[in-house]
Amino acid sequence: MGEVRISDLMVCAMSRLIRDGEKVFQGVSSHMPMIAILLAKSLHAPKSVHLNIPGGVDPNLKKLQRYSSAGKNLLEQSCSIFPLAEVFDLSMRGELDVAFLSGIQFDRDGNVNASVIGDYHKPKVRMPGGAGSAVLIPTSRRAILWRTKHDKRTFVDKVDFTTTRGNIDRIITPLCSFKFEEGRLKLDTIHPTSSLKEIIENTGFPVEYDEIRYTGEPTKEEITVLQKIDRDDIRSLEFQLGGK
Amino acid sequence: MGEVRISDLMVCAMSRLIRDGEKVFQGVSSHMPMIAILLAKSLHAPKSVHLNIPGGVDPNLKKLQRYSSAGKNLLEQSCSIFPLAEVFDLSMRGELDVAFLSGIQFDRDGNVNASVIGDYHKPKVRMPGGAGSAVLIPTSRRAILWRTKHDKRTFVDKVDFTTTRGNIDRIITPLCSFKFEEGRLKLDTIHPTSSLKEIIENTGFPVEYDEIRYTGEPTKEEITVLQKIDRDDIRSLEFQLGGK
Amino acid sequence: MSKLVTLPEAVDMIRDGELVAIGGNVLHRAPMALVREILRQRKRNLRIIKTAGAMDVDLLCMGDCVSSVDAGFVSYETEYSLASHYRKAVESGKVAGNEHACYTIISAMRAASAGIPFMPVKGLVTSELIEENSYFTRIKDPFSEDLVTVVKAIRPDIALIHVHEADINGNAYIEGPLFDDILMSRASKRVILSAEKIVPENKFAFSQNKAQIPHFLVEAVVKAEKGALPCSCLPNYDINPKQLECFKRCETKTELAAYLKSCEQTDYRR
Amino acid sequence: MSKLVTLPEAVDMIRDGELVAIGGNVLHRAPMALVREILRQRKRNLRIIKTAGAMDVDLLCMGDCVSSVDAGFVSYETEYSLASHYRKAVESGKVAGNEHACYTIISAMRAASAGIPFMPVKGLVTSELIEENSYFTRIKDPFSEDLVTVVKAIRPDIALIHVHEADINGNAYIEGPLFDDILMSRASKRVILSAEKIVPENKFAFSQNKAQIPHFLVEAVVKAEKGALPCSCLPNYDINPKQLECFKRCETKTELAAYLKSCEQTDYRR
Repeated sequence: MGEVRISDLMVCAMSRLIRDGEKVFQGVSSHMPMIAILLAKSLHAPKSVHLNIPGGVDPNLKKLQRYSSAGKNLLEQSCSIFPLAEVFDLSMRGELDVAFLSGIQFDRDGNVNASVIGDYHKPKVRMPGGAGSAVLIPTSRRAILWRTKHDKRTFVDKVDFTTTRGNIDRIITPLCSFKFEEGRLKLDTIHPTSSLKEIIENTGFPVEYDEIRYTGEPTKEEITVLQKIDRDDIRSLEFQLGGK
Repeated sequence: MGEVRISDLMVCAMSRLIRDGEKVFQGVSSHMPMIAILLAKSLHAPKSVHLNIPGGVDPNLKKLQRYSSAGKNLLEQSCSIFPLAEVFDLSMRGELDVAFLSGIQFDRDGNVNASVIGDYHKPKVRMPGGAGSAVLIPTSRRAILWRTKHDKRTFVDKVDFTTTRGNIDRIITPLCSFKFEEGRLKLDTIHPTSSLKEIIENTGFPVEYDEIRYTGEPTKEEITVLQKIDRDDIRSLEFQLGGK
Repeated sequence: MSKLVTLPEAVDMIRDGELVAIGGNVLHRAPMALVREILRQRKRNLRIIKTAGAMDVDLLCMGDCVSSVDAGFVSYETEYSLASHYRKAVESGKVAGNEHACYTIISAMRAASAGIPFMPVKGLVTSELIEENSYFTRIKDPFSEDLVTVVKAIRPDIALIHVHEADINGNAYIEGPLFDDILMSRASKRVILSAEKIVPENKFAFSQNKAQIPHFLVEAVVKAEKGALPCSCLPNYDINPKQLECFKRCETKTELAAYLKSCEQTDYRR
Repeated sequence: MSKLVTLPEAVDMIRDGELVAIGGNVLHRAPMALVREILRQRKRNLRIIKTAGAMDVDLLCMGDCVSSVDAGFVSYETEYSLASHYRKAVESGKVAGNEHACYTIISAMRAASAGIPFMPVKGLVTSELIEENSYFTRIKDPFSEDLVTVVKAIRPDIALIHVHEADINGNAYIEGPLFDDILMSRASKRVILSAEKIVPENKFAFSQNKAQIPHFLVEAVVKAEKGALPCSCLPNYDINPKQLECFKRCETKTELAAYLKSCEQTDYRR
């Protein structure tokens, strides 16, 4: 397979989770999900609905902004405006299908920490904040999480702080995809660029799985479309900058 | 004085209560207040702010709608849009200066009934509903009420039902103006077309007053402006139709 | 897949007993074609939600379609006087008149749109409305221990909204006063639109005027030119006093049937 | 009476210790000229409210102007990494970082704008944020007896909002994304605007684009062309990476002073 890039693999994995017709939200600092949504809309889920912070519904993005996934370009040629506050409301009333979110620590029980490392009131590290995670992970029908770091400080036995927990569908990492089933995180698919051993070595809780399955490689079609919608390879930015 | 019309007198009395710079709301079925606001803005209170249901702030009304005080013409040439829900919010946070409202029964203690005659759950008469009264009378800085009927069924010893009570400034009737002071309704001014005797005879509670004062007649200037802004004499509609 | 349906098909989606929110305000932009079709299809026990209603609520009451009305105001304005059929229905006990302020309807729909069970309302303070109606109550503000009135959320099953323009996907644009229709479209489980005009699918994408109601909230769109008559839908048309007075004169079922019949040609025009 | 004031006059209206809401979102349409002037005037103990902040909050923290930050997110986005001054200030205990979701800031401002003391929030369910922060708590829904999380109202003393156009009375128009600025203008006791352009008084009256912020909510207007730089104010201009990186490199007070100095000519231009 040779040339598979983790960023392409992760974006494709996220994209394939979007089903046609679903209402899908991406927030701030979310280039990978943004590109995953655009990819899904170009391929298997043309009727999925792209929601974002500025509020352009299904914008026709001619050029991505390198420094932001919440800019004015997300209004381009959209038919209607449905901004952040409305997307939140939509999720609160149970009608948001997919929210792409993140965190800095995850444990086996599905707890998500987007707040601090260390003591909450005297933190060793204060994170930027979960933005949407705290309220969208519990209320969206499916929360798809991504994280460009997969190590024992990220996937821990017990999170330092429970910012939230809820309807986690998948967590996509550079090594694998986790799913949340029967109240715990289980290995879903192993990326072809990784191995079960590598995942176990980099996960702070026992890695459980029903069967060994692999994440499908990006198809030629997917790569072609990716190169078209993301000419500047913004999907790899999080890796170039060493994760968020 | 000869030719003083009650409708002109009432509209002028309402208009004079508006102070320059105040934010003033008029709602549905409210032609007289609407015209009173326009009059005030033309004369002594040019910087008062006209708020209404469709939301045109300070519309430049070229023609009044005979059948509605909540129509699209209230958006004409307004600089900004601030519709009903926002006006309510403004009042709730204590920033609405004047609300023009009504009711069907008022008692000496300042209770307002806009709901029913008779038993609440088996009403003899069900009224249209107070629209804004129930929440605006308590929260606007000054509620100015008007009613084109002044009789013992309107000004009663005890209202059949307390829809609301609150910051009543004045109640303008065809006979007089009441003010609310020290917890009770007091006669404020007697219209020149009426008399203390007539007011007493038509009021269901003892008429109290500090001194005998008369409502100022409409000035020539007021009448001239009224005829300009309300060419079709819509201000007299409530009288022609026998009150609301 | 187009959401364009005929007027009868749209109203067929409304089930007896449902909580139905009606857009517009008094005589402005009420979805009258939809309302008339509700009468023709003899829907029953609808529970109506409206901030300030007029002929729409009156007509539904006359047609025996209604079991309750939650509203802040139901009346024609000054010139066309009271909503006599609504009034009679409430006074006779046939219809439960659940009295609100327009603002408590708004607050209750805001609660529904945010998925919360109730909304505090500042303005409802000294009022027998609180004691007499089960949808109001008082609770303690947990931060100050002060009492605050709250209204129960209202989540309509369906909203009926008349708009100026819609595309076949359900994106819709209202010109001029929005009243509480945008909120209503969010608070309701399903939205049925009637539209003066069906516009091409890419119209809003290339226009300054974006749809205020996005397609994914909308279940069905009916082409209904003049669909608000005899109410106004400005700037397209103002009220039609003749038709309004014609209805106001109706007293018997036969006269009502004749009124409904007289509107069929306009209502059913595609 | 014109509300037009100079940048120093506008910032002079902000008192130490006040609750200050800042418009825009991350690097978009933040009122940076106003923020820089706050540093120059050495305001202290400001309590900042923002849904998603970036350089604005970072700069205010570096300038020692802040005692607390209530926000859902404070960071530059992917490319410009973390808000290191904010972070250090919180980690050292100098600034209280009151953690919210963006939505709980919105909910808290909605409460303030409706004059109510708190707002129920559906989404905050299993979260230690509720136990650890005094502005969240759980109460019983009086209608169902279920528990619901509520957030305390946030009523900023002052909102700082950068707009595309304003007239001298304070009517203001924002082009493109509004973020949460319209809500913020309602929730706050006073509003100070910086505007790319001062337009004639009758401009909005004759335009399709009505002011979204009406004059009576606004206390002062500052003419501030390029007033959002180095943040974006599209379509007028995108971010200025050079100036942004220049600030990101600042580590000492001297460097900060030099950065502020370097912006004076633009900031003070009338």
